[in-house]
Amino acid sequence: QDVTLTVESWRNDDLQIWQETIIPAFEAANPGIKINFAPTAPAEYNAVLNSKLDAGSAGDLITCRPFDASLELFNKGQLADLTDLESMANFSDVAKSAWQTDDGSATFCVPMASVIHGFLYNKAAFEELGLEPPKTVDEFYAVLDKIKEDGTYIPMAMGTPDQWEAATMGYQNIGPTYWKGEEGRKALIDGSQKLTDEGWVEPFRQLAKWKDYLGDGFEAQTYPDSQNLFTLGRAAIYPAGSWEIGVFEPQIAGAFEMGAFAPPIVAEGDTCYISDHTDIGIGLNAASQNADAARTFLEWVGSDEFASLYANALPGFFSLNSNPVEMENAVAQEFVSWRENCEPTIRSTYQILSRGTPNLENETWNASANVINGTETPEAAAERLQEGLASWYEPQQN
Amino acid sequence: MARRKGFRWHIAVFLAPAVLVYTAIMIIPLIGTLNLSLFGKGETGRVFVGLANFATLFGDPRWSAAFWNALANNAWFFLVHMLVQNPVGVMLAALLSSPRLRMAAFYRTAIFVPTILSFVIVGFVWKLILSPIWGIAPNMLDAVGLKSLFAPWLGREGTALTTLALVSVWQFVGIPMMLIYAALLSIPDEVIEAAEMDGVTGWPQFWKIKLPLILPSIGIISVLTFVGNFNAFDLIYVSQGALAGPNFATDLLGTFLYRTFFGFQLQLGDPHMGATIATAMFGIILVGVCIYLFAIQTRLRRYQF
Amino acid sequence: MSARHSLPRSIAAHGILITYTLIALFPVFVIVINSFKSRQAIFREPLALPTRETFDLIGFQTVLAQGDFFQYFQNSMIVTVASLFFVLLFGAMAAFALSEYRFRGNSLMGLYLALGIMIPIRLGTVAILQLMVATGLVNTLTALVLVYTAQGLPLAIFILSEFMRNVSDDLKNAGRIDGLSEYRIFFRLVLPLVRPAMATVAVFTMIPIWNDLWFPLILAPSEPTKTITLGSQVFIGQFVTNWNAVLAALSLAIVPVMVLYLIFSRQLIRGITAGAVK
Amino acid sequence: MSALTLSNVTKTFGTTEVITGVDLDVEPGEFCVFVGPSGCGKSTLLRMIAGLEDVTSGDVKIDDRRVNDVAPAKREIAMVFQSYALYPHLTVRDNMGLALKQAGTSRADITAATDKASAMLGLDPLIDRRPSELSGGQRQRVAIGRAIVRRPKLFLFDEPLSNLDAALRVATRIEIARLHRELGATMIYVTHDQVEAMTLADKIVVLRAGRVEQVGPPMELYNDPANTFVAGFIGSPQMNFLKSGPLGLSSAQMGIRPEHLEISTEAGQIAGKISHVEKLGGETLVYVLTEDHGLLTVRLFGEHDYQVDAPVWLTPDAARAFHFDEHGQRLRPGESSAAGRATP
Amino acid sequence: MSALTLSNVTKTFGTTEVITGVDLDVEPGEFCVFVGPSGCGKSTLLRMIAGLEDVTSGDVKIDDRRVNDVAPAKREIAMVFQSYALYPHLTVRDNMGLALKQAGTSRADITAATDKASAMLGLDPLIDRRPSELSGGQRQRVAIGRAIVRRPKLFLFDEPLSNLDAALRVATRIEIARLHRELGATMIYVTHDQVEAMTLADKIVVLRAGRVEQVGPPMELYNDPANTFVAGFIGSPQMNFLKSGPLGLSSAQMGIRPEHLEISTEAGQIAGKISHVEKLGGETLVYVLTEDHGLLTVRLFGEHDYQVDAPVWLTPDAARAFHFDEHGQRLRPGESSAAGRATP
Ligand SMILES: Nc1ncnc2c1ncn2[C@@H]1O[C@H](COP(=O)(O)OP(=O)(O)OP(=O)(O)O)[C@@H](O)[C@H]1O
Ligand SMILES: Nc1ncnc2c1ncn2[C@@H]1O[C@H](COP(=O)(O)OP(=O)(O)OP(=O)(O)O)[C@@H](O)[C@H]1O
Ligand SMILES: [Mg+2]
Ligand SMILES: [Mg+2]
Repeated sequence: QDVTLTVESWRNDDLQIWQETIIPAFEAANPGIKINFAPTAPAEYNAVLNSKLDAGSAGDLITCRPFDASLELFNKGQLADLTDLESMANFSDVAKSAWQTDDGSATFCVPMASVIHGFLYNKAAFEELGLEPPKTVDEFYAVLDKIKEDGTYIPMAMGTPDQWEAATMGYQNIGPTYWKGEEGRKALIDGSQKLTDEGWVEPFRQLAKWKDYLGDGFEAQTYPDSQNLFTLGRAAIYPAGSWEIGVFEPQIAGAFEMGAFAPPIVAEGDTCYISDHTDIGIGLNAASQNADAARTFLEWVGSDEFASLYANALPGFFSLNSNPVEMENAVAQEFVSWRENCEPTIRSTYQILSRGTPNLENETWNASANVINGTETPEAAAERLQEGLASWYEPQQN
Repeated sequence: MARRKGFRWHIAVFLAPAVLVYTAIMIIPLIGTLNLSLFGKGETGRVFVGLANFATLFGDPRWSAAFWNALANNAWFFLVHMLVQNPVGVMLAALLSSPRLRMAAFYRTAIFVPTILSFVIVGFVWKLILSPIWGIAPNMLDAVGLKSLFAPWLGREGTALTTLALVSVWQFVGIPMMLIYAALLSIPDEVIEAAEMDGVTGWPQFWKIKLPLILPSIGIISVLTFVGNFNAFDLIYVSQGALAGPNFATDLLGTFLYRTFFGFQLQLGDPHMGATIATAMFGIILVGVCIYLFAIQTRLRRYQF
Repeated sequence: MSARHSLPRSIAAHGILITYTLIALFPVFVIVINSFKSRQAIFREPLALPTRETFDLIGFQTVLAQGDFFQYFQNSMIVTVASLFFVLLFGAMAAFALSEYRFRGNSLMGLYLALGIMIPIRLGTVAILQLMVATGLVNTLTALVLVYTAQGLPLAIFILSEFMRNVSDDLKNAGRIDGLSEYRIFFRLVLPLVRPAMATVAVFTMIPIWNDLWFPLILAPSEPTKTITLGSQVFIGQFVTNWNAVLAALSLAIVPVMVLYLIFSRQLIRGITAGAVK
Repeated sequence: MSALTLSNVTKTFGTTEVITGVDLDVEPGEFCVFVGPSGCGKSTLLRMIAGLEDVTSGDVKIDDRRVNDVAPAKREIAMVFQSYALYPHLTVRDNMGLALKQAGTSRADITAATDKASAMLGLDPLIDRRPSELSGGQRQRVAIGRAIVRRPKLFLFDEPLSNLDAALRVATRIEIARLHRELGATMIYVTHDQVEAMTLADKIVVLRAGRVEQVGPPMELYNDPANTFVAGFIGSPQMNFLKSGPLGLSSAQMGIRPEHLEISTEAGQIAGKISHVEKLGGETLVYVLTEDHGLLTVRLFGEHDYQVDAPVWLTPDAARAFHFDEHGQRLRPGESSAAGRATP
Repeated sequence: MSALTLSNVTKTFGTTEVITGVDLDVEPGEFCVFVGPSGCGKSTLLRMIAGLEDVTSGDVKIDDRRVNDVAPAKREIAMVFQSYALYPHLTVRDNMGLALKQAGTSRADITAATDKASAMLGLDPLIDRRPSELSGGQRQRVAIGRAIVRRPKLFLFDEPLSNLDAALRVATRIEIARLHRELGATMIYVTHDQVEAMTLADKIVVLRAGRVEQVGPPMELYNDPANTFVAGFIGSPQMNFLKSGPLGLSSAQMGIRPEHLEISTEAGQIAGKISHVEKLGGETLVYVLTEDHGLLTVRLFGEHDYQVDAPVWLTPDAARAFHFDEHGQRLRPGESSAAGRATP
């Protein structure tokens, strides 16, 4: 008797890859277990998943958002403890941290992938204008100024109405350089730094400067608009996450070559920091009737085979498996290569700090967009975030 | 109608199916949910907190600021509908109902088409039209030399809400139109003919004869608009996201509620505060509807034709 | 031309109506032309008609390749039509009781039945889902029909009872004297006479049902019970939305609603010409 | 046993008392006609009998059973409404057949019954039309058809013939009389038409302002009215009321019907001047303006030529005069009530 | 000049031809009455004159101006609808005053005009009610009031008195006649009432099935009908039609009015048996069943007693008989048209 496992996911984008690559590979190796990948539109995923779990109609396998969203499910007893899964050994503690209890005693999702922030650029445009990818902040602005002067290209493709672009691809992209990655993030968590400290305000100041380099009407430029501006060759630089690689390549369809550069450092010789953010894991519905089969599948997800399949099918989603994965995509290789000499960190707001209301992550979206729009000064925005955080987060209350 | 002794079974029979389905599938679940507003999250699950959640909502400056912001936006959203959607709907219906208007069916159908569209499409197409980048609107303004009038309306705090309200008007104007149209058609021909003989034609005819006769329908439309607007959510959600940007300028009670109840991005859903907001919204709407039901509806005269 | 029609007035009327029709249809036109264009072309020149280079059926191809859209159509259709039937039937019955009889608690009952339009039913999702799990209705169309019936009732009752108040008492009385039971009076006299209102309510009820994403997602997401709107959502991704496919799917999805709408609106006209006499 | 009994029935709309205590007894099989000025409450009374209007106080009994709280459908009545109240969405045939269909009558019987009614009322060519496609008179006929098709115990007619032309009116009137005889049904009939009232009624009820003024067989009301109101109301053209003073009578007023005033160009009791003349074909009405009594009407059989403004003299037929006191109540000298009766 | 001219006017509803070519000329100030059986097209014709119904073909001219395409409001007419068509949301006063208000008449003038009309129609106590609170007759009066308040050039009345009681009917009829004289307005009037038609009309138009059968002054139609239809339609009770054969006449049919049939219990020309007797007070109708001619009506002045089923003999007054050919057309022997005229 075959068992069918249903996978809940927000990754509509991956439907084809699952159907064509991942599921056949698993089913071939594990006869008797069928997989049904049932993605939901991402915006609704959390709400739908929670409702289904509460009512008891959710699928067997649950794609895990990082940190609190999943932790909450685990605490409610809706995600099973996977600490004893053999393949957990394949992941570093950092990789697992996104799906662990705060004390690290229990792990409840198998890490699948992380994403890295940086900047994509249009190589053809750079060549045309005789530009080199910038290393330092000064160079970065110099390049932007040149592009702007020339006028052929929009210097940078980004809009503010979706807000998360500004926060994720702006603030979280360049920020670690200023708050010194993990060091700053941990300090914030233990209360020894405040959001009004220089390291946290400076990224906002930088963002405020970006305003001049964005396209006309960026206030109403949506995320797809930005993507299109870049892929259609109208913008030269695109503040990005690595996930865009797989999205952009077919869209550019060879019209120009894409390059990537890491977030610029303040001065030559500084340590570079990158956001290498744990993004996707997969866990087991505690109420699943097919727990054994599901565990079999989860073991496989933790395997090298899966890591390689997934990372290559989805360039830009980097495996968290400790065993390095061979990647074919050049731009993806570029991103991953930063891991070698830069300090990685995860997005500052994700762990613990977004547990209360107001929610620091959402506030940061809003603040980043406001700062770029010029409707709020960096200092005021930082002040507001700090106040909001301190209103519920004890370590920040003294 | 004669008063009749005994239990009138047919009333029960007429009411039963609706009341049963509605109670079982709508009221009980909703009461269960609204009930959550009296509870909070404790160490061991749910604890009774009385009205503490309401105290938070109205007392905590963060919560209350967000709430009042949403409420004020909502009021404006409603006002735009009342001032634009309903008059336009009534006007269109009045035009459509003029006797022997050719192509009336075509107009009626065409004007109703936006109402049929899903929010996803409406959000997409208007963002596309108003986009400063791909801009149909800027190009069209450019064509008539008015490019300078263009602004990224959806992205500016001052204009985003009004723009969306107008998009919503565009989408839903078919509803008042249809209701008024049905009401206008039920006015007997002879009464209209008598008015024509009396020299009451055109606009005066509309004001003096038709409008008083369709007033109850206009009342209904107003209350439906009110309820619909104070529950509005989807259009904002698909076009501006759950954070209702820019800077919450388009936040309505509905988006505020959704965000709180179901959570958004890293924000976890908080059913208790969500239910609290829902209860507050429900209270606001209930007050509005009661005003209509008990103060206005009973005063509107209805005429049997 | 006739006595009751002045040329300038009808020109003005047509002028206004045509203007508004253009406003109403222009965005729809944009959708339709763009659903036949390649992705680049959509964004490069959204207003242009598809040309030889930009013409692209990729959206429709994707849609048809990505699932059994015929099945989705069918599901949507079944759910919509069945819900509509129950909403109209139960709603009209309750509206009749409220508008025709004076009984104790009439206004309260009216208010109770109107509560539903004041709270978004989504809030009751978990309880509804639990109910459906308990009764084994998850992943059946029945679950959707039940929910939509409950959801549509308050509005239907609200509007219909208003219209039913306009039905001449003499007429109902004539029926009573003819020995018609209250049920017959409702089915044979009142229902036919409020047909325009029924058609209007049908249209209002139908649209949110057809376009709803939430309950299909929660109650019946399985492949055999997917609705067309849910099916279209597959193309809305996290970082990229396949607008070609979304536009194509949703454009296709408009067609059946349009047809339903046209049917009801015909009905509306017929209902009217047959009605309204002293 | 009574087919219908009203005991002190009243009706109030808001604060307006429309029916102020009506008592009435209708025998089974009787044809009872309500007459009275417009707005006096005839329709309201009929609607109360039908159960369509609440009875404010008093009792309505049908077949000796109190029906105040019985539903109209349970009263076994048929009614023709003044506003017709046709079912706008049904054809003429279905309008007529609905009640029978409801009663479970077989298809064939329904068709037979509706065919018969439609033939009788001249509705055959219209049988498949809807009410909106009918003329006023045609609608009225359908309403009549709908009532008679059912043959219930009690018929209520509210001005059923007011929109019909003379010929059809006579025909339908005769048909209703026949129906009445054949079915032995009790009928309550509201009309403004003197001829209908006089010819159809077994009993006429004269109403004024929600009150019964007099009840009796037509010729009794005609020949023996209780007061000026009834005297003036029954008989057309209206009775002439003369001031008694100038005539040297002891009563306050004298009533004399237009046909009992003799007109002469030479001499007579009352001098006057012709005001105008109405020629109706078979009869002629002469209006004479007199100094003492105002305008008096004279009714002459046949066609007559009179010059307007010509002086004339009128002589009332004293034997046929009615006398009233100052409150309008009839003064009856002995058995004088038979005085107005003529022999062939 | 003509106040109203219809030239070959036709009207078709769908495929039904309802008015089949009507020609008519109405002089300014004339009172023109339309009569005809129910459904013959009277209301339709009136509505076409008013501009409420499109003219399928032909011309409608008011004051010699072709108005086929002129809006009703521009035709300067007032109309009383058969179904009243009151504004349900306005009080009686406002119903009557709306047209004046629309025309910009001053408040005081409006009040004066409505007060006058309401006094005339006995509507004073009802002036602030709405139509739904009025009786049928009261509504009809409001509709009349609404028309006369405006005093337009052309009045159209569609059975304006059908729901009024006899007294009010006479009063309103006289009031309309006075209005007609005073205003010199042209009036077109539809009625089923013989008395109204005969007394009000300067000219009667007899319609049958959408066609004009005869036009003329009332007494002309009465005394000189063109055919059996008009002869039967004008005059009530209807003319008796006798088969000529048994009477030994050369025509196909002979018509004799009920008042010109002599009845005798002893002897006469036609033997028959009394079928029933209707006593109307001032007159008596005797229905006699004859073997050769079916049921004949005899009209007698005054009150008479006859035994039902008694054998009687009838004798037509030959001088007053009408003769018709087999198509129902009148056969006029020389100037015999005056034969029916009696002298006082
Ligand atoms: N809308 C319509 N469609 C079809 N036939 C119609 C329509 N209106 C009227 N008729 C028909 O036209 C004919 C004339 O109608 P009209 O109302 O003019 O009659 P009328 O002479 O006024 O009769 P009445 O005296 O009964 O009021 C009738 O036979 C009627 O059935
Ligand atoms: N709903 C109501 N509210 C207030 N008054 C009313 C209402 N209905 C009727 N009336 C009044 O009651 C009185 C009697 O009305 P009813 O209809 O019985 O008169 P009617 O005798 O039938 O008159 P008609 O001969 O004119 O039809 C009238 O004066 C009328 O104005
Ligand atoms: Mg009445
Ligand atoms: Mg008519």
